[in-house]
Amino acid sequence: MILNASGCLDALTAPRVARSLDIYVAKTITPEPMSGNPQPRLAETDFGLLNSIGLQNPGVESFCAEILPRLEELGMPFWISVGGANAADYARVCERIGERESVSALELNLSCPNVDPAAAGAAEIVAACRAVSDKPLYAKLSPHLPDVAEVATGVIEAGASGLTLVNSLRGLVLDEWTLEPRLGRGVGGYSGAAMRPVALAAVYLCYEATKGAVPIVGVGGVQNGKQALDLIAAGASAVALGSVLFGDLEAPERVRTELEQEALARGFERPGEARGAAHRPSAG
Amino acid sequence: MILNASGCLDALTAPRVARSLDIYVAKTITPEPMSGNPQPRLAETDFGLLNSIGLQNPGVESFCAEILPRLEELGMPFWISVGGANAADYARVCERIGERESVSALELNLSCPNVDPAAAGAAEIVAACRAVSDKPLYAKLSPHLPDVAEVATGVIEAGASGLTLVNSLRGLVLDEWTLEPRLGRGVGGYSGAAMRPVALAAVYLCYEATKGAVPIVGVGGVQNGKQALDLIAAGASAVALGSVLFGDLEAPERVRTELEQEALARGFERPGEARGAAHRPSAG
Amino acid sequence: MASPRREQRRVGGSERIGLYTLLRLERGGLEAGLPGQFFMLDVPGHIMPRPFSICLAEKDELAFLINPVGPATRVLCELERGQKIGLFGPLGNGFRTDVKRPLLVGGGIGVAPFPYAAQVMGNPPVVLGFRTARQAEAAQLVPKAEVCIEPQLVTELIPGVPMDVLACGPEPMLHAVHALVPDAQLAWEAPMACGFGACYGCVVELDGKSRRLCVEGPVLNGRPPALPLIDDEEEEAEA
Amino acid sequence: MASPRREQRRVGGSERIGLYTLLRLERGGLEAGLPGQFFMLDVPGHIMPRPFSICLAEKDELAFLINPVGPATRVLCELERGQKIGLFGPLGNGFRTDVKRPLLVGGGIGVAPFPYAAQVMGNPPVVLGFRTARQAEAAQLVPKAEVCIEPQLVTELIPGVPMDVLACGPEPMLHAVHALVPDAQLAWEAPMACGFGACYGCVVELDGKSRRLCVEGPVLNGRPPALPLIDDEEEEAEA
Ligand SMILES: Cc1cc2nc3c(=O)[nH]c(=O)nc-3n(C[C@H](O)[C@H](O)[C@H](O)COP(=O)(O)OP(=O)(O)OC[C@H]3O[C@@H](n4cnc5c(N)ncnc54)[C@H](O)[C@@H]3O)c2cc1C
Ligand SMILES: Cc1cc2nc3c(=O)[nH]c(=O)nc-3n(C[C@H](O)[C@H](O)[C@H](O)COP(=O)(O)OP(=O)(O)OC[C@H]3O[C@@H](n4cnc5c(N)ncnc54)[C@H](O)[C@@H]3O)c2cc1C
Ligand SMILES: Cc1cc2nc3c(=O)[nH]c(=O)nc-3n(C[C@H](O)[C@H](O)[C@H](O)COP(=O)(O)O)c2cc1C
Ligand SMILES: Cc1cc2nc3c(=O)[nH]c(=O)nc-3n(C[C@H](O)[C@H](O)[C@H](O)COP(=O)(O)O)c2cc1C
Ligand code: FES
Ligand code: FES
Repeated sequence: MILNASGCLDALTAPRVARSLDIYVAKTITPEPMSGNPQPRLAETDFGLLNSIGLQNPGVESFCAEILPRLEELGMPFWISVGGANAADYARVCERIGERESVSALELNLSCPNVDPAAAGAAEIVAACRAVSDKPLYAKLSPHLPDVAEVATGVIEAGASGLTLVNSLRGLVLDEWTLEPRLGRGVGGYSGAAMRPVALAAVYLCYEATKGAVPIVGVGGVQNGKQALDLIAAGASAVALGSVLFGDLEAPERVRTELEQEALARGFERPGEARGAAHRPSAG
Repeated sequence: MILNASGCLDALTAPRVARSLDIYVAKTITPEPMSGNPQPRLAETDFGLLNSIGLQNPGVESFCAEILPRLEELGMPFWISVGGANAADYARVCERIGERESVSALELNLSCPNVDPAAAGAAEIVAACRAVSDKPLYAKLSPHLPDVAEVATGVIEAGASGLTLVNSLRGLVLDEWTLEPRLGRGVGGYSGAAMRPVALAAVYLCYEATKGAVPIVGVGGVQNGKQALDLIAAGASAVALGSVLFGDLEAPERVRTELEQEALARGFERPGEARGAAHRPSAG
Repeated sequence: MASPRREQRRVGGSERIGLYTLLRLERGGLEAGLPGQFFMLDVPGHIMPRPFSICLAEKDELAFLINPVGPATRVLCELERGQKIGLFGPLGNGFRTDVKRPLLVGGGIGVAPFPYAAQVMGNPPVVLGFRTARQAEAAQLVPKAEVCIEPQLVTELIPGVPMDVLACGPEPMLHAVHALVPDAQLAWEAPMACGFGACYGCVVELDGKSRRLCVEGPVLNGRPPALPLIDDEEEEAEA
Repeated sequence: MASPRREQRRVGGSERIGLYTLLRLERGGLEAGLPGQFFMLDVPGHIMPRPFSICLAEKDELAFLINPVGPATRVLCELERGQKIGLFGPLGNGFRTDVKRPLLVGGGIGVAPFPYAAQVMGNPPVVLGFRTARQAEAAQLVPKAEVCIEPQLVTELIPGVPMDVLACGPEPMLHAVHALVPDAQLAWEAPMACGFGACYGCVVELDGKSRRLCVEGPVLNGRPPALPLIDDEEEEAEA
């Protein structure tokens, strides 16, 4: 299953691309509107991309009034990513959006590198959301956790239905001459190929800790089918494409085809069969 | 000032390289001998290196008896990196090594990705070491902290004299065909060029939080003088070279020369003058 | 309008024009779009594609005028005949060209969209400002252009009579043009990673709200935003 | 012995020998070291250098025999005449060659150090085992070699009389040789990032202790470990 990573595709400006996904994930929505961070918000690094969008979004009310109806018209399954500054914020958005039957799941963005670290613990936020919504809840975790597997088991105990692993790293790039940060906000989210081994490690450790009991969306630096297969072997049940979409709108179809071929080449009839293969004791 | 990153150079097998540094940092020493992780311990990634050495070391007694005297013979300043499983472990090594006048400073490795996360908090470990040693204590932090600046201010309050930022990331690479982890231990430490923006961000945030009051050793992916200058501009007072040394023994001298040139080209008479330049409000 | 796709095209030629480089790509069936629209060009060795205005559109060729300001633009200026690069467009909202009393106003590399605009609009009057004579060489791409070089500013060349101004250039120039001609169509710039509304990197403040320039612009006060950018298959079939 | 430095050398030639490739580098003043010592070769597009045994040492040339088992070795096999690569060595402890009743025993790519060893030792008897006839073509590099192909194993070619064995090959072969000839000098392999004791990546268990193969080996039961590897300037001056 191929999804987009939250914040990396707008289905309303690119419906054809959204339809080429199995599930569309919307950009993170907070209770109140957020105008995001100052310009510049983007900078290229040697092996990835730095961004400081800062959860720009119209707020949950305007989202429900203006955007949700148009997402519903797409006629495809979609998830909404939920953000906030504390557990009550998250719960408010979940409650409001959870009313809509069209929404297949809620992804709790517990990890944005571009807003100040959420004061509340991840499990507390999940519990607050679980209390107000029956929808599947995916906890999207940061790579900046001393023990990601511990947090993963914690959020699952608190009611999360699945995990999304991982959000971008915290990164910085300086201007070549002034030596000042290239992003207006200074530090930003570091995504792309450079973080692939980091995402793989998080998926691997969380799959091990949860014994594969919950679905895991693997995210981070995926550019081709082999890299998607790696995430699945590490324990992902689905793969999300992020910054690769900016430069390649055909990526979902291409990655899906390549993934099937790469799985077949290694003796798996369907990519899903490879789930957790990295954990199996060697046959040889 | 150019140092080596702990674990990336053995001054006894490469004294010429060690002497080309301003300070030599020894590999992490624990109270008891550790034989480290199973083979394979190394794997190349697209933009970095994965290792799972696992703090292999002879233990503090054997270190003091056999290795320390030979380091002393080098006739250059050196630091010892200290590890352990809990605060008492760290304190024991600090106490034992702190007796030796030859040791200029102790670097507390609070962050090895290849041993299980230290149960004790970073500040607690620092306080325990401060209680038994008057030497300068550098706290080496992990990039896997939700709020690295908060931990940095905490360890300084607890008695750390400086910071070393950062240790390697947690990463995973799978075998191309079997899809099993390439490292014997599975997950390993991910170092090299890919992590450069992550190290820069950590230095930047900690310099900001500490207002430049303590020395910071910047570590992560440095391969040339411009990249060293970036770390200094972000807030480092010294730069350590890690995996670049494996492929380039001339790196310390080369980076030092390049660093001076790059600083001069930007109007700094000495590299040290550029410290914190990334934080200055723009002149233009 | 058909949905834009990422395509690979060969470099047909590349020539220095003063400080800029005119990069000619084989067109091979690509739509050129409207003057003021842009393409995202892939840059060998770089991760993000970069936005460039359509400068010339011939039957067999699309050309972009590139100012080498940084690493990616420098790579594009060094491309050689025969090399292939990816491009994606046309994107965004271009200029309204069916105006009564047209005047094209360009500053520096902001001249880029006007050779194509002048062609489409039947060679209307054009005023161009540059910082140096070397940059001003690019004026040769636009017939009938009146040119000034700093310290003279291009706004001094705008006549005092009401005209329908289309302008492109650095931010201070656009603000100055706006002050003189409030209803001028202005083509703005912002860093872009995608060009089709996916990344929210190109946001500018418009009427007090943060808006994506690649979706609402780059030409503002121009046509109202047209959504979706990456059309439905169905709409494509109708096109 | 002077301290090894990283040097750049031109590829003088590259030829296929069965499944392997003999990569000839211009020697330009480099020391060849002892048979069984190795060089770290930089690999274009790769981060870690890779270790290779000295295969041939001529006056103007050092050559390495390379088995394309993975991405980096494949790149090295495709290098072309005139390209430059970095190399660093000689490193590690080689074979003791001043033995009375020498026998060289090689398995597969383990033949690599023996052309040079045979030259230094005045063409002693050599037995080589390979998995296929294509691999066995590499035997042509060693004069007077007796060759077998699986299912026959190279250990079957070791005579029943006491000999001073120097062996290089896959781990199971080395263990089998050791069982037959307990004092054989065996050249082992482990993944290496540095080759000079810095990374602790190449550790193997020796006498119940974890030891760096690049420092204590790669030839074990051979010369005692010589520290430091990267000598002092002073020692260099003396050399
Ligand atoms: C719609 C649009 C059309 C454009 N058309 C043209 C064109 O026809 N010809 C042309 O030469 N350039 C054009 N540009 C600008 C061009 O895209 C940038 O100069 C280019 O992306 C810079 O890349 P770089 O890596 O070379 O330089 P960088 O190192 O990325 O940047 C160098 C300097 O330019 C600034 N910069 C980077 N990107 C932009 C940007 N998009 N807008 C403004 N400043 C930027 C940086 O902050 C920095 O100061 C256009 C931009 C937009 C948004
Ligand atoms: C001292 C020494 C001397 C050597 N001499 C030669 C030589 O003369 N000719 C030659 O062809 N090869 C030699 N090797 C082995 C060679 O270094 C490896 O085959 C090479 O590093 C593999 O790189 P790769 O990226 O192509 O393959 P990888 O993708 O890195 O590895 C392919 C396979 O080889 C295994 N492997 C990787 N590195 C090593 C290693 N160092 N030792 C054992 N297995 C490894 C991997 O686990 C994997 O199964 C030597 C190794 C050592 C330690
Ligand atoms: C421009 C940009 C905006 C993003 N916005 C969000 C967001 O709103 N919510 C979220 O959970 N993640 C957001 N992310 C993180 C991505 O969803 C993803 O976790 C990360 O980019 C790693 O994947 P990639 O390497 O494939 O890009 C954003 C990433 C980028 C590059
Ligand atoms: C092989 C290897 C061994 C390491 N051993 C240690 C260690 O013992 N103690 C420690 O604090 N850091 C250790 N590190 C981490 C480095 O000191 C450094 O923080 C990290 O590699 C990032 O720097 P680099 O990108 O320049 O390599 C090791 C790194 C590598 C690659
Ligand atoms: S460039 Fe990505 S949203 Fe405009
Ligand atoms: S290869 Fe680095 S210690 Fe042996």
